[in-house]
Amino acid sequence: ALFAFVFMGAEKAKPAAKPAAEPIRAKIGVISIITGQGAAYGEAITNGIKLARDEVNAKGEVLVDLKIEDSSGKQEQALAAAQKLINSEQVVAIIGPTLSNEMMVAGPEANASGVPIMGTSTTAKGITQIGKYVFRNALPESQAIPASIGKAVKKHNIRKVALLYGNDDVFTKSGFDTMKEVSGKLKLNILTIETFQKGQADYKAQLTKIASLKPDAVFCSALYNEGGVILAQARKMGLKVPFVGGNGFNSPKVIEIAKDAAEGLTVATPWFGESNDPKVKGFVAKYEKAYGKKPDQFAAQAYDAFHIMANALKAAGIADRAKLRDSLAATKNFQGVLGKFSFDAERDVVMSPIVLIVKGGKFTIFN
Amino acid sequence: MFLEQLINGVTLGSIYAIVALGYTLVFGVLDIINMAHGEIFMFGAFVGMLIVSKAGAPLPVAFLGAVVVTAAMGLLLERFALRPLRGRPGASHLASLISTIGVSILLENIAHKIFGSGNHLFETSFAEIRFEVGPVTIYLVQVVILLISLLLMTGLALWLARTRAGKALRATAENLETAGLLGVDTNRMITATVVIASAMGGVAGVLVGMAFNYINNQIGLSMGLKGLAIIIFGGMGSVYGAMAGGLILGLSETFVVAYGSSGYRDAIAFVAIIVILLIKPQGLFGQAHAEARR
Amino acid sequence: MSGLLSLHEIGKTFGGLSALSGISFEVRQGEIVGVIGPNGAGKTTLFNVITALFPPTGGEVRCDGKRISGLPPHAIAKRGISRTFQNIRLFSTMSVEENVMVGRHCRSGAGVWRGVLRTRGQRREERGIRGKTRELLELVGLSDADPERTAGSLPYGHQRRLEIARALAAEPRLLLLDEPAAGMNDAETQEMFLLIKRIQSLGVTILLIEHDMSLVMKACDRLVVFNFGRMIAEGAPAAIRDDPRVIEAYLGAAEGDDDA
Amino acid sequence: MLEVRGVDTYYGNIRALKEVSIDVPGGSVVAIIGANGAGKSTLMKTIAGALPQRSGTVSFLGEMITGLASHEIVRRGVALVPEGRSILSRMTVRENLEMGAFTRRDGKKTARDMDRVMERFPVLKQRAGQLGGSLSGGEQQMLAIARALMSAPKLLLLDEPTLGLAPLVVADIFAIIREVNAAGTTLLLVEQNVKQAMKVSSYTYVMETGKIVLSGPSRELLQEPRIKASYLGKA
Amino acid sequence: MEWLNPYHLQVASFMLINAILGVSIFITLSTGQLSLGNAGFMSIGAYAAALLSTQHQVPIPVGILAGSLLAGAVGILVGIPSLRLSGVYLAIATLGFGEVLRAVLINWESLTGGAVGVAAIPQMGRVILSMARDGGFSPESIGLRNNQFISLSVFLVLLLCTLLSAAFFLRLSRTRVGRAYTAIKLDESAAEAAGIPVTYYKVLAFSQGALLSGFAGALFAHTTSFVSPGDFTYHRAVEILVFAVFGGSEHLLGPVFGAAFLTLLPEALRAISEYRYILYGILLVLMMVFRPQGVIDPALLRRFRRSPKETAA
Ligand SMILES: Nc1ncnc2c1ncn2[C@@H]1O[C@H](COP(=O)(O)OP(=O)(O)OP(=O)(O)O)[C@@H](O)[C@H]1O
Ligand SMILES: Nc1ncnc2c1ncn2[C@@H]1O[C@H](COP(=O)(O)OP(=O)(O)OP(=O)(O)O)[C@@H](O)[C@H]1O
Ligand SMILES: [Mg+2]
Ligand SMILES: [Mg+2]
Repeated sequence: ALFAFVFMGAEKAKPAAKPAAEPIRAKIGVISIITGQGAAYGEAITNGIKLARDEVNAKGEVLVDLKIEDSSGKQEQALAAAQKLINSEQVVAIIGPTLSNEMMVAGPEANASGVPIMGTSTTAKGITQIGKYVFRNALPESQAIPASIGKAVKKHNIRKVALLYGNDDVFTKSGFDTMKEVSGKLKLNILTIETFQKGQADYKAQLTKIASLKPDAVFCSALYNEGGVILAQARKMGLKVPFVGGNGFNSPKVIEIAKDAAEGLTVATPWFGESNDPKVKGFVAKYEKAYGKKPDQFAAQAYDAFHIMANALKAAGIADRAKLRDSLAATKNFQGVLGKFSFDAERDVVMSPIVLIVKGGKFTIFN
Repeated sequence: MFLEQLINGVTLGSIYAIVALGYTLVFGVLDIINMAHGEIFMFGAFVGMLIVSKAGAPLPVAFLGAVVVTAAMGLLLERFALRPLRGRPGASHLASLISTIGVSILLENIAHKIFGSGNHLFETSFAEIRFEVGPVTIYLVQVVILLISLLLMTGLALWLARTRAGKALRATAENLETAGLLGVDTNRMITATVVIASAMGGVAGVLVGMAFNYINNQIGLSMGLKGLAIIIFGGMGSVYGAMAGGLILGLSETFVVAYGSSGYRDAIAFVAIIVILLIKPQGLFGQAHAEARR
Repeated sequence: MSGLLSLHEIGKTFGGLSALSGISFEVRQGEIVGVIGPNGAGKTTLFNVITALFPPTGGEVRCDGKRISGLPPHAIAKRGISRTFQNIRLFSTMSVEENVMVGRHCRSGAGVWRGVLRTRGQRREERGIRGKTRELLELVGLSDADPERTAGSLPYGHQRRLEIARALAAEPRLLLLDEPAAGMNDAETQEMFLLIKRIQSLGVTILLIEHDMSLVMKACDRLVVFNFGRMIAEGAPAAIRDDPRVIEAYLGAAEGDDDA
Repeated sequence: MLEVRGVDTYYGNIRALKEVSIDVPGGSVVAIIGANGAGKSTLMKTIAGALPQRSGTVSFLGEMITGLASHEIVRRGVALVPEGRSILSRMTVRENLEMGAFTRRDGKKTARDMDRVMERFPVLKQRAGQLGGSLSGGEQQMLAIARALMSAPKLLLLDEPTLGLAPLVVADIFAIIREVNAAGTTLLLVEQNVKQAMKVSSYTYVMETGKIVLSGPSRELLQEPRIKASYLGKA
Repeated sequence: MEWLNPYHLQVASFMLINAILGVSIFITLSTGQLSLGNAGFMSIGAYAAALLSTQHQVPIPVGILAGSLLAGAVGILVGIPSLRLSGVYLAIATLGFGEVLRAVLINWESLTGGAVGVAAIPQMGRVILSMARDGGFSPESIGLRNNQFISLSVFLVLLLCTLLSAAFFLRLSRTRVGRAYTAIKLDESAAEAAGIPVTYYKVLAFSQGALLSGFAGALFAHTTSFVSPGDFTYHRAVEILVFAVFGGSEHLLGPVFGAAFLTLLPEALRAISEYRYILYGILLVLMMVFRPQGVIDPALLRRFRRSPKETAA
């Protein structure tokens, strides 16, 4: 069986050059979490990408064939998926994978093979440093969190804080690192640092401890799934102080999960779903129509990522990996649902986050 | 804070205990660790959630619904994943372990298909009833959970030790062929056990929903792992062991967070079992089998 | 000169139950000593104590005058004491041949590396083990049995013989046999008797637990009788047969109508 | 009472019973003898429903019990004392005996039987609270027989009941067999203690390699030279 | 050489690493000890190799060796107290050991980087490529693209490692030591009475299993070039056991086959990715129902190996 498998012929690479008038045909790979833990995020991401794909293909200048592969949130699977996309599917570029961990494994492979790869949710440190073919359009926590903490501290006159984060996840861990750093810079008194683990159901022990220390605010680095529950349990047990969250907290799901308890949650993010920007409104409406729920930041980032990719393809004029990389790297002032977007010299995000606060069951601009 | 943490710990521990009881029962009779128990428990929680939050029906209906569904799942599990292996030549006890692992993977992914992977709100007005005792707030739910777990434990312990069926169950547990030759319908006994254990999982699922207000398709795994640790800690097949182990674990997890480092919260269960096993290899309440070496 | 095996005030209790107390006797080189007594008298327990499967609660066991109680079971096997079990304990899914080869463990020495590298010495040793195995299978009368057959699928009587072959593979000076003729009819018992005698003729000393009196009386040079964990008599078979204490506790009058 | 007709039983591909037919008339003691590995235990287990047969029929009291599960057969009044005792080692001696009476619903009579059994086997009385697994080999054998008696069977199948028992007890067991039979229980007995077995039984079957090779009234067979040669050790 | 697809080689590489893990659990199982600590030992090997090569610039083979030996040494430390345990007690306790170890990896940030893991571990294939280039060899000369060459060299290295480990333990199983293992598995006190130092062999097998897990872990680190605590969870431990039981735990080739097959399966089912784990679950149940002894068992092998060559040796 092994032999047959290895010797199965790979598809021939697509002929590269095309006459200018014809649409550019490209195969783009997506690595996302479809099964297993974390599939909630993967689902939003694939939804966002598919929506953007339909828009782009409808326009007809660029015709994209999506190849979506599941990673189950596992590094080996992400790597295998990347190899499959790069070598069997011969894609011109990859969007994904979902987790920073997975990118740490898939990124180097894509980079070595000269395939542009763009993370839409990989916010950990060191992602784009993997190599010059690695991009991301996810605003790293190191940019988002200082903004939200800064505003919250000023407004609520915060002096003493408690930190709470998921310590077994790269995303929440790097968010926490930033929170700690910013707290230090702002000379805040850190009363305690508490952690939780993925999939935990009960946060009462940590919250009781935090409550007993009477902080002015809780800085919480969590993804919305855990975050929403934490908020709800905190409020229920009478911990009423403001919560400042990371990027991952920014999802309508938080409000859905925590209901009233979400009031006062402050997050910084490029994604503001309640914005009056027609682009955003249009996206939200389409997304809701297609999938029956509101898009969150993961969906929005993936949606923008696809459009950035398509634009770069158009600019490159040809579905060629190296050319696409160069035109991607040159992306400046792209106007997406996340606002104005550019890559910096390190292929990392240049974007200014907005600070949001939950009020009346909605995210609103913090002021 | 101490009192509040104590209450947190006891609540968590009671739930652990009920989950562990389900494992213990099946292990005691079949010598099998039912790896699908956590997932059955998770389905119980979801059924309860659908009934309470989505259909708005009262809690007792949720318990009933969860018990019915999980019991049915237990029945199917026994019928299709355990019975065909029983007494098969060459079937090691590992085979049934793997078969239940297969079921657990199946159930987890089915749950994912049906319910998605996010958190679901488990909303009951009952869960809001609380009273203040001095400086501490106690939720009625917390008291109820403790009571239910104590009730299930004593009921089960008495049933096993005193009743005819209980004895038949223990005979079945020890030797299928012999029990059969003594007139015990072993298949029925085993089915009953798996069904009862699963139904208890259903009860535990609803309790988790009530206690923490949220459920997702991963709780089966995290609670299941704890349940496993507890039965080892308390001694396989021991009902009291499951109860004591659950409470000890719930309390130690809570107090590790309260007075130590929350980073080791999940590890504490396993540190505890490693320590206890080194002192008493059969677990806290486990009995060494009289192995006559002849 | 002290005997091959000597027991001094051996005691063993299980919880409150005293299974053995104050057991002292000697087994001399070359004899066959029978251990008899009612069910639950402590005979098997004595074997377990000698082979260190149970630590004694009192007293000591000596082999060649050197204390062996306290040594682990495998060390005792190495000193030359092997046994069979009352409930046959073969490695049931291993082949007939392998069972005997396992018994040879303490008389061979190739470890992991020599085994994997198949050094010359290791290969010679393996050949030796196989040769000895064939020899023993022949001795116990299993040379016709398919050596590839799993031990568990053998008929009961053959399993008994195989277990003896396994014990002999360790080249014991003292062989402990726990009811080797149990479940055998008179004809089969007779064959077992011949086997025991053959083993004795090879210079192996034997301690024999058996309830089949005809075998015991024929085979043994000397008997010790246990009751309730104590030794109640010791002596030549003929004397024991007429000892009223033994008749009362163990033999009963049933033997009277022998050879009807 | 019991009729076995043309029964074949297999272990995997090994045919352990080859068209075995026997009859056990009500109220009698029937013995089965044969060398090790002849298939005696296999036959007993097949009758008791612990092994599935491939072909042939078993009927008990005129009713077909072929293919019934063992607990069904027990309920009809057949009890097996299996070879190797198989007592429940994690249950106490008393619980073992109680399990013997599992199919019975007559509480009072059961209690009386319990006392009787305990008297019959004083060792068991002494060790009533001890775990079955810690008994000596012979004690376990007594427990297994006692347990079977607790079910007040109509037909008692005994597979080598004297295996490993002290001579005194062996005599006892045969006394019990006579007694139980006198009290109305039919017995099918597998024994290596050929002489004794044939003495208590009225009819004897001889098995060899899965087949019944010889049968007849026990008294007659005792004189048969073939029997003398191969089972009584008088070559 | 277009047919040489790095994707297929990648999957094959993971099959090989998992095969080594399958062998590792088989060894402990072959003495009747059910250890679920192999994911933990794997993490020791992986982290040791990763940290040695990233922070101390230790050459890859040395790092792999050191990682394996460290795992083996820890195996001895864990194996000795584990002697008191058996069956599921041992399984859960060793599973616990793995979970505790993972908590340590997460919390001991100064050494392990916590949840973020260790990145930029030199990847075997790329190192081999650069060494080849330094030596004046270019993959193009044999008609290979760079990434083909990288994947191929990883695959070949792993193939060699797998063959060596499998051959080692296959040979071992046919020696005096192997027989002792089996005897212990079948009946411990009978083995003891037959003169086998049970304690010694149980610890030996346990640490051999640990060592081999560590070896697989170290290879894993240099294959994926990244390790994090998330790689060594409960799931991994159970997966390794599934390899062994699915493939057959009575013969060394069973776990090897199980690992290869079950690694390949989800890949082959990519087309129906949403349902693949549902199918995987169903397959496990069906397999156990219809072939509880696993795919490969000694009876099957005997049928294949009719020639008496092996037995006469
Ligand atoms: N592991 C144990 N735990 C408790 N009691 C035990 C244990 N092993 C043996 N005994 C008790 O010790 C006594 C002696 O048992 P032993 O097996 O030595 O008897 P025996 O003389 O071999 O009898 P038999 O002839 O029936 O085999 C018995 O009463 C038995 O119940
Ligand atoms: N579980 C089994 N698997 C395979 N073969 C078996 C099994 N049990 C018994 N056999 C074989 O079936 C045949 C009949 O065995 P059985 O136990 O019925 O004999 P028996 O007459 O009771 O002998 P004994 O006097 O030794 O008890 C024997 O050849 C034996 O090897
Ligand atoms: Mg004995
Ligand atoms: Mg028999």
